[in-house]
Amino acid sequence: DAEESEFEAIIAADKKIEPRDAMPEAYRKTLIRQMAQHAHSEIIGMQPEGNWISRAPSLSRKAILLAKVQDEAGHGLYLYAAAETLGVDRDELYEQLLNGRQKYSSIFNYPTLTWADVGAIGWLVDGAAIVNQVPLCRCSYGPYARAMIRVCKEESFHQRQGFQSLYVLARGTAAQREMAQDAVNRWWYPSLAMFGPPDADSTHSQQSMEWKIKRYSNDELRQRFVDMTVQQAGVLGLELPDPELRWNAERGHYDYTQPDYDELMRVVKGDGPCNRQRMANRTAAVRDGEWVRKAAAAYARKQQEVAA
Amino acid sequence: DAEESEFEAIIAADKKIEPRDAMPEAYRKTLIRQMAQHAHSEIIGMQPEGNWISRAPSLSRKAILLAKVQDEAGHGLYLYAAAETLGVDRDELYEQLLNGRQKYSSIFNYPTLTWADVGAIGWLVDGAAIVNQVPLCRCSYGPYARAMIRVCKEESFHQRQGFQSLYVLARGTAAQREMAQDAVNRWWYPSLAMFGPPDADSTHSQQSMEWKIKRYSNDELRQRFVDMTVQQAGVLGLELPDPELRWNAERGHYDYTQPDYDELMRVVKGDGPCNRQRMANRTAAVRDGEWVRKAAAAYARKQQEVAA
Amino acid sequence: MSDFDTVLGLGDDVLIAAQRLAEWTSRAHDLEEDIALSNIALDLLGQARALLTHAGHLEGAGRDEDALAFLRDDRQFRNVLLVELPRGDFATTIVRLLFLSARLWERYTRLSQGEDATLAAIAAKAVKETAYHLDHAAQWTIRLGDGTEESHARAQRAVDEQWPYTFELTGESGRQAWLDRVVPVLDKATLTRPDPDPAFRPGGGRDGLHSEHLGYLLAEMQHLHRSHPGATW
Amino acid sequence: MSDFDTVLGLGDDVLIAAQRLAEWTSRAHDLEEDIALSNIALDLLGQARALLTHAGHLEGAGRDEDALAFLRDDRQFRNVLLVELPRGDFATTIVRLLFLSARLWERYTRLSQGEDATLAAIAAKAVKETAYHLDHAAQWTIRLGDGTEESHARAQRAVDEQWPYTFELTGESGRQAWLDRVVPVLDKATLTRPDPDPAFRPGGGRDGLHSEHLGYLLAEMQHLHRSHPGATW
Repeated sequence: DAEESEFEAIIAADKKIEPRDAMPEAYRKTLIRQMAQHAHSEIIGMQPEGNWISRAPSLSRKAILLAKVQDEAGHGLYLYAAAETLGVDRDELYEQLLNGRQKYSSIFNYPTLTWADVGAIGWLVDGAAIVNQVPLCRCSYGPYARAMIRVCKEESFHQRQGFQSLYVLARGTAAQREMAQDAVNRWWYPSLAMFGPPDADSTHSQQSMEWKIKRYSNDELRQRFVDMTVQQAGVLGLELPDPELRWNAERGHYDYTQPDYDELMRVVKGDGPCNRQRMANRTAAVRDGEWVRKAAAAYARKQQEVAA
Repeated sequence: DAEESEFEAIIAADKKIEPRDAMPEAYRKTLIRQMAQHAHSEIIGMQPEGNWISRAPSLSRKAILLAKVQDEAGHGLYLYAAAETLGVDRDELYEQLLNGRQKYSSIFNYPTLTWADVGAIGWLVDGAAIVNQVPLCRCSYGPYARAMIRVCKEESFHQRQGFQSLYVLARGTAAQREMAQDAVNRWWYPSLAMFGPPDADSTHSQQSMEWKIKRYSNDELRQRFVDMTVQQAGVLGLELPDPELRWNAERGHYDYTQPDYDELMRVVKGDGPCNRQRMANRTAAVRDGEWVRKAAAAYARKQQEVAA
Repeated sequence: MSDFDTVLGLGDDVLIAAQRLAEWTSRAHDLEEDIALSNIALDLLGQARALLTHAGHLEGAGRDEDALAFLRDDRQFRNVLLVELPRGDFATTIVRLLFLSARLWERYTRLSQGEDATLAAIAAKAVKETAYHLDHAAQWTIRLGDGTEESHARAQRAVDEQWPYTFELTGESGRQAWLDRVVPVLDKATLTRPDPDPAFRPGGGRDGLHSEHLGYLLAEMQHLHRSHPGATW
Repeated sequence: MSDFDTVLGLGDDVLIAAQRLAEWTSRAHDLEEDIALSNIALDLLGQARALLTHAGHLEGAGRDEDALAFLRDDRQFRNVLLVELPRGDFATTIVRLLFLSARLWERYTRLSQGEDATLAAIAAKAVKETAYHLDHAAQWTIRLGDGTEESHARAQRAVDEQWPYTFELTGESGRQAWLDRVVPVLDKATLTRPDPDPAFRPGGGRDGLHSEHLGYLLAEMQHLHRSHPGATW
């Protein structure tokens, strides 16, 4: 029909779909799912790094970390707002996070065991997120693309901060260097797994590519991340924990060992080290805040009554 | 009447009143009040020292402290049991503690700010307690006297441990020595105040002396404590924070500055630094344990029904 | 009190307040408030860093902000007790922020006009931040006090429990100005102002005599720093 | 695993368990139980001291019990995750003690017959203590499970939440003996035994891969010791 062809014309012309435009229900649903998952990841992602705010080893690092975690809340806000342009509301999305029907990035189900993990998350996890997200700045859905532009700008700031923090550790005392290397050892494969299953096993991907929500396949993005990160590891003077990692001149890329996708599936299904803890904390925050939300609503009602 | 003269005969003969013996209601009430206060003091007294169990600086000190706090719970048990021989029950006494009608020793309303406070409490507070309590081992009420014999034995063990802990600090690093001196500075006057108001202002005392519950006046006991402690401070190599402290050859005692009895009265009335905190903690323990007590009672009932 | 003591005490007030406030991160009742509380914590932390750095200069013994924050024992901290009390619920946090910001606003305003140019510059920046914190706390105090029955009860308890600590916070001389700022908010929030002259007035923080809560806060805050003596981060 | 690793892991298990259990001091539901829990904590702490001292000898690097307890980072601790989880309510504590003691009883019994005479002596003493702990935990598990509706629900939740952690505790080879000891208690307590083969089996403690909880426990435990490097206490 006319609506459908108009939608397809916009996509074909690499223009943006806006909230007022007609769009296929499947497109809308795919976007809601993806944006919600992305927003939830920002919110849950506050926990592993938030774990070190009270214990940061210097006041300047404490300030940087606190600001970063605050930015993640801000990203969550942009993304929920972008999702809301598709006619869902934030409370509905929260509800789906809490009842487990919507997911968040599995990476946040690993614990932050030492201070160096904060640096490793900034460098590797934010690094992987950027590789994933930069193409989303050209996503066909306008509000999502615009939200991603803001998010990516801040993420790359965070990634540099993470890198810089590890850089200092790698040049610090023996214990600091060991801490940095250990963190990289633990976060490397989970970061590779952030790009999702290998293309051969990836559901959703093909349709998302056609809709120009997704621009590159999981494996292409993973390769891009590996190539970029190997260089940076050299600058840091830290090893990536993969003995198979080497330059393949023929491919023009680094060869590398795939992450353990069975582990990824276990974590996605809820059985990672921290899934239960992350959800319990989120649920507690929602529950403990209920009286405040009620109070704010009651006060607003009273004010309206006075005004009326 | 006959009962009264028998009671007075036992007292006069320096024998023990036992639970089955007749006794004046006022004697019974005085004893309940005193034993309850003493028992409550043991229970509340677990808090200031318990504050350092998780942070004790060596495992041996942690074990000593944990055992000591456990002993305090044990003393509480003996003393509640002794009070129960007078026909009150423990729950009633708890109730009176929680509603503020019965008191506990004001000394436990001061905070333990550093590790050295644990040593200072052992040395000074337990030291003062012993001076107070040793005469109670000859108290006219048998169950109380016998409980005090056990309590005093353990208290003097604690006092030596406290002394020994301070001794190590006083011979340790500059920071440790400073910590020890600071703790003694803060605990000295509150320890002096443990003996109660000066004799001139002391209520209850005269009657208690006649009944041989009390054997010495507040001021006599305070002087005994000062004389004993000055010697020990010398061994420790720590100063007692009283510039007026000096040997009076004429009196055969040390002269000393009286504690601030106005402060004592404020703390007794509930306005010391930690009164609210101590009571809030105790109330929370009772409240949080209610479901456990109910479960134990329900299970016991079921077992009886099965047995019947 | 020396200038060093004054600046150190103020720096410790905002450092400990920031540490407590940051405990809310990822725990607030909604995202907007999570961001607002982190933001206020960041402002306070920024003030703390500037003040402690300046205190270190005044002292002239070579201590920087981290030496002062991470290498003092709790007997050497000079903050008022109010800021070290456990975080409590949201009402406790908001009422504490109201009490603290009302006092900080006065102090920063005065210091911004003082002779110490560095301190005046720190204070001039801080006074603007504090005006926002004070407004945020006041708005929430009113919302909670005049919200539901439960929120009113929680807000009243938060006021009652923390009121005694405000005597140390304001001192005698700062009391009236502080009351002029706080009491109208409590009135608007339909909250009862507690006994103006209570017997219980805990204090001692400026002399390093704290509550038992500070030691735990410092253990958590300082442990990593102290575990790596001399390291750079 | 070397003997050092084995003894260190066991020592860390009981040290961290003791630290958690001691949090109950002055907080139990009655005096008798306060004393019982302190007593068990003391036994575990005594075992920890003996085991860590012995581990230090086996290592031969001059580390004593305090060096091992206070000067390792959490990546160097070797305890199973179960013992580091937050204390929780009384049901959580009791069920954890049941699970732990059932395993310790097996291990100490075996070690008491081993070739390392020092370790055998430590274990022989510990096995008697553990028998009492196991009995205490079993009696309370039954009381709570078969007590009121609320206590049953709390006990069941305590079992369900901690069950996944018992796979690391027992290992494959110790599983059956442990089940034989624990399951009859759960049955008698009218508690449902959880999925015998769950997907969620957290572990890693023996390799120093802990939960996020351990770091906070260590910060509190070690802060004072680390604040005075080289001091004697």
